[in-house]
Amino acid sequence: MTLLHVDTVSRFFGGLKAVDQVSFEMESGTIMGLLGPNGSGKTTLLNLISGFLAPSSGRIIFNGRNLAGARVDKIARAGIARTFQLVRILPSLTLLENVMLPAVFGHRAHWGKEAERIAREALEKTGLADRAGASAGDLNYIDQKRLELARALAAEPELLLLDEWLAGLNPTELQEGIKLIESLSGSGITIIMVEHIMEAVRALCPRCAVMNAGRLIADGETSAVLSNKAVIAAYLGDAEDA
Amino acid sequence: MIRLAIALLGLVALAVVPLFASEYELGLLIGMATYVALASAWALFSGQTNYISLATVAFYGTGAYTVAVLNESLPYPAVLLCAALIGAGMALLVGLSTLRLSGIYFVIFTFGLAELVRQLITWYEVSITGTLGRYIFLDLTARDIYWQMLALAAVAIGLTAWINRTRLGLALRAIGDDEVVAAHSGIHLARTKLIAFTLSATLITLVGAVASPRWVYVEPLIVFNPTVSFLTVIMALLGGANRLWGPLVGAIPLFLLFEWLSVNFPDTYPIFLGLLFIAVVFVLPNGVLAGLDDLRARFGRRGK
Amino acid sequence: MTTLVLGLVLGGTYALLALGLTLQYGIARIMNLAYGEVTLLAAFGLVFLFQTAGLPPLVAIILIAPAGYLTGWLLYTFMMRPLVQRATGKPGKLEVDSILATFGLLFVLQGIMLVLFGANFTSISYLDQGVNVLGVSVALNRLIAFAICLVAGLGLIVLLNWSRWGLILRAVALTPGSAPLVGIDVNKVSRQGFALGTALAAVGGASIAMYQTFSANDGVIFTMKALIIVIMGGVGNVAGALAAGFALGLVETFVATTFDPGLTLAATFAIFLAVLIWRPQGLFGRRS
Amino acid sequence: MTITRRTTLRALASGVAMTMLLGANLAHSADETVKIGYAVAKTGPNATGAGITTIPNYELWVKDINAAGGLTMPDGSKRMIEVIEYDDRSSNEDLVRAIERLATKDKVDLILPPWGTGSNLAIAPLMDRFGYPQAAVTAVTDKAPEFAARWKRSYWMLGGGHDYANGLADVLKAAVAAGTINNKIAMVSVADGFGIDLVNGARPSFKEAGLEVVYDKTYPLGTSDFAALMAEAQASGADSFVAFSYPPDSFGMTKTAQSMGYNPKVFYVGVGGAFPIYGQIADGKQEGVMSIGGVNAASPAIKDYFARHTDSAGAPPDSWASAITYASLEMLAQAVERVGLDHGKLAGELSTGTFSTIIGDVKLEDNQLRDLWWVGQWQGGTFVAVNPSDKDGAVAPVIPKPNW
Repeated sequence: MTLLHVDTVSRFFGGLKAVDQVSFEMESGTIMGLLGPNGSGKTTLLNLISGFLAPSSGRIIFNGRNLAGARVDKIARAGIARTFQLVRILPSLTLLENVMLPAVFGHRAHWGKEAERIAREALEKTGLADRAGASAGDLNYIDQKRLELARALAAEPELLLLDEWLAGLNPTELQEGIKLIESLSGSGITIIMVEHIMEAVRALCPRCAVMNAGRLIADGETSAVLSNKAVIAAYLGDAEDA
Repeated sequence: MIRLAIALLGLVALAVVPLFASEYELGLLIGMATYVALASAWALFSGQTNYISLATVAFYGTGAYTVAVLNESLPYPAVLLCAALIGAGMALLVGLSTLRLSGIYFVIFTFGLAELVRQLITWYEVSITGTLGRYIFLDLTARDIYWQMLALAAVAIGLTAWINRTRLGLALRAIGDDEVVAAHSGIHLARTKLIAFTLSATLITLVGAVASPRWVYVEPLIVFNPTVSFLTVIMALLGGANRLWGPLVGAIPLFLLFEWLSVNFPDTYPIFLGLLFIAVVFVLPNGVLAGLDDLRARFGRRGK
Repeated sequence: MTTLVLGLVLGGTYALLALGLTLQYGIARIMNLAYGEVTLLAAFGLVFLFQTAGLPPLVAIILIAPAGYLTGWLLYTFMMRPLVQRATGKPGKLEVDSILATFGLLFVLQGIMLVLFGANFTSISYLDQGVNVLGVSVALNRLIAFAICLVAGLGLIVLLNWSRWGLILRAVALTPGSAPLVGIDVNKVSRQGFALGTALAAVGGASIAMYQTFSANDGVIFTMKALIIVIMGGVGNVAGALAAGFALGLVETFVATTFDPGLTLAATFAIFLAVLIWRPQGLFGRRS
Repeated sequence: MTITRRTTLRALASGVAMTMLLGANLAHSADETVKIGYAVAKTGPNATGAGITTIPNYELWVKDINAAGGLTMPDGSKRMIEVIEYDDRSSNEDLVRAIERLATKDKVDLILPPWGTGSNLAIAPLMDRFGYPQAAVTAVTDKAPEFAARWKRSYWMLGGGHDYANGLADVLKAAVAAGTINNKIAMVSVADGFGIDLVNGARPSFKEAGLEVVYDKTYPLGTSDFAALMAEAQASGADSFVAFSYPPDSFGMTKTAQSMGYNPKVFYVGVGGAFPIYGQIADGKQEGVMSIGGVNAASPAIKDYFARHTDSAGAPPDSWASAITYASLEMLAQAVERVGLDHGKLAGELSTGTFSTIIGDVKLEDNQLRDLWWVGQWQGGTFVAVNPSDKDGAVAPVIPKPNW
């Protein structure tokens, strides 16, 4: 079943085409890596899907509904959750409250014990359960990243958008992170992950899409895509990021 | 539950006090209740969301003016109801048009709003009705006003406590921290802010309405005095605007201090007041309650 | 024609008043509620120098400007700097803290002025004769204030846009966070910006003292007007402040002559609020 | 001093009663003071008015009384005045509380009124409840008769808007009849209590006097630039310019008129026109400017008062409400001397007694002072009274006003 259909979506900033006529589809329960050099439009594409930005043209059909240009909270309630490239947590709230937010206001909108149960479960999955009552502002960087993922999970999303969530982790943490995403994918959540760490992409994503200068230049089976000439050319142009 | 009982007991005690108080002490009580109500109502929206509103006096003055206009044509409870409705209507209108402003722009807008309302009322009264001052001759004793004000203060604090336990409270706190995250969590930003802003503004309008019979004579310059907006903000922030009892903790000592200074240093009190203010900002940056918490934490640590 | 000339002259006063505030907030990020009090202090200073030392106001202004700079420098170093340091990494914190601290400062300065000068109206008569400008009679002292405004404003624009120091100021104004990366001492620049803003406030106050009656309680009015213009012009935007000042002067004069003088202030605020809603970054501000 | 037989008798009778009471008191404390309290604006928008008209007169009076050994009691003994003063911060809420404090905590013997119409109205119900007499001096209101009836111990001593407007209409009508000016008037007013009261009085009374208002605009409180307004007034073809304005506006208009060379034959400004500082504002060219109020400049009592005020406050008083403020205090002192400090008796005496003051003999009519100057004019460096023209001490107006 097609969960997400991005249909010739574009976004311009003045004269700059940040996302240019991008189209792809995703089946429910699949996981896709979104690659490309810096400034190629990956984060902008995620912002369009999550509603943070409105597309200049095109349709984003999710579960049969066109969500292009809808308000962020409406899209969130439709079942799309995300993490941010630069971590965003709510520092004055506790961990539990941070995570309860999407459980309460998100896709399934629980309240009371049920919301708390879901939030605790999400904290459990990300290894933060023992600090549920602590203030989020006191967390270190890695734990903030975990908290962000926990928050995305507590939304019980159908589609999860991860924006370089694995960046900045040390090798042990990276392995844990990969396992975590693997288990999520196994539980039926559809995932798009923007990622620079090829090891993770190879391990997690059977399918890959590559963007360059706003356009989708490749989309298909990961190993095939990564050996695609256009993709290699795109990366060589910006080698230090690869 | 015990806390609730203590709070209720305190409320009853406060309600009985005027039976023993002198006129002047009653005046002080009214003043304190007024500012506790204002600061708590203000914090209901601004304390949680960090949107610093200087529109307090726009609503406060509107409440007073409503009483001044209607006090001879309607029974008192109906006048209060009208004031509440007008305040709510105005808040909705303002909220719908402004809540996408943030930070300093919101502060300035709300300040300008108070001035605009004052100018428009002045112009209307001068050009259309041909008068400016209005009289409020209501048969209310200082005690009546105190009880009403106490009730409003209790409602403001009670409502805040209740909201803090609801989804609305959680949403407001999330908005105060990061609106982007709040929206991505599924919170309808505009609606959430609008509800809280309207509740807060309605309460503030009522405070103005209840306070006005004490002035007898009302004109825009008197009721739209921007100092009220500033004092409200300062009191709430002093105590800790994002805490339930913060506004109360800030309002009472500050109010008494104002009174004490103006009684004992009528000529130089602004200087003392200003210096004290600056001192508070430097010593208690997050409000008195947070300062107490810090102190407790420090002693606790030492104890261990 | 009358409307145009009178409006521009009035606008000049407004713009001059706003220049300092836009620098203070734009560069040092200090929302200075005591701005009007500083302006008044300079106005009283001018009257004092004129009446007791017999100094002509135009000479007095030359003395008052550096005194303003020094005052600003001291204020920033001892009062604002600790707040700025405390607020690093906490968005919005400095705004709240500076509003609170300068609110306190407002009371202190007002109290000092009340003790020193009393609550009476103060006014001097200086160059009060009319001058014919394009067929409209304008007071010479207002024209001088207008000229001071133009000189100060254009000077600032030139300084900010074509000097190295101006480039640094603008860098700090735009991205205080990344300015240190290119070796800029943000603290120093902020202090300079704040001090320069204070100096401008002083010059504005001194010019106003030449033609307007004022009393120790008028500070808030000055702050309000300046604030409106700063926001309309785009925070930290000197050219914007000039343009917004003139625009406001024209609008007030226009409303007064064609509609109803009773609506001038209401019109000011209405336009101001409309600008805020329509373009929160100001008429001439950049979209962030 | 003219004392009717009735008041003499009453004074005697109450004097006896008071002597007995005081006798008891004196035994208790020989040098007891009279506590007098007031709350006025020392900060905020009202501070300027209070600082010019109210506070210096209170201070002068207390100084004068205490220098003479204190307030004279009916038994001839003297008690020094002890002052308790508060700042109402120009806020009625604070003012009301200060009055409550004075009455119930400080338990002062007398309360002097605050500055301003709104302030006096705000405390009137309280003063009435506590029983203090309230001589509201700096309150201009057409509703004075109504208020005097509502609060029996309140006294309204500065007339109403209609009075001043009628007075001005009289002056202008006479000048039109004499052919010195045309009947056209350019009128501006401040959109605030005082300006509105006056302009509402002026419109009908000008019409009745056959004067035509060709320019009639209000401007908001806080306006600082009058160039546009004055330019239009100048273009209106009226010989008379009338402004019902507040001090900063009166000053601003004067300066604007001077700089633009606007020389109407009658130049009338509102509050502030009779302030001593006005001459300085007008750069010494105030000759012929009309304003509200006035004093009988030839009277020795007024001359003496001006000298003492200048001595005490460092500046001469304004020529409108200052002298009346001082006179109201003299009335109070004389009433105390006749009947003592009992509020009821004091109130009765103020209502019915005749008092000798710096503005002449004063007797209130229905608790209002009606024998007032409505229009004054700067002549030869003094602000003299020109209307009512039949009142003792009135001077003929100079019309047209000499050019700036």
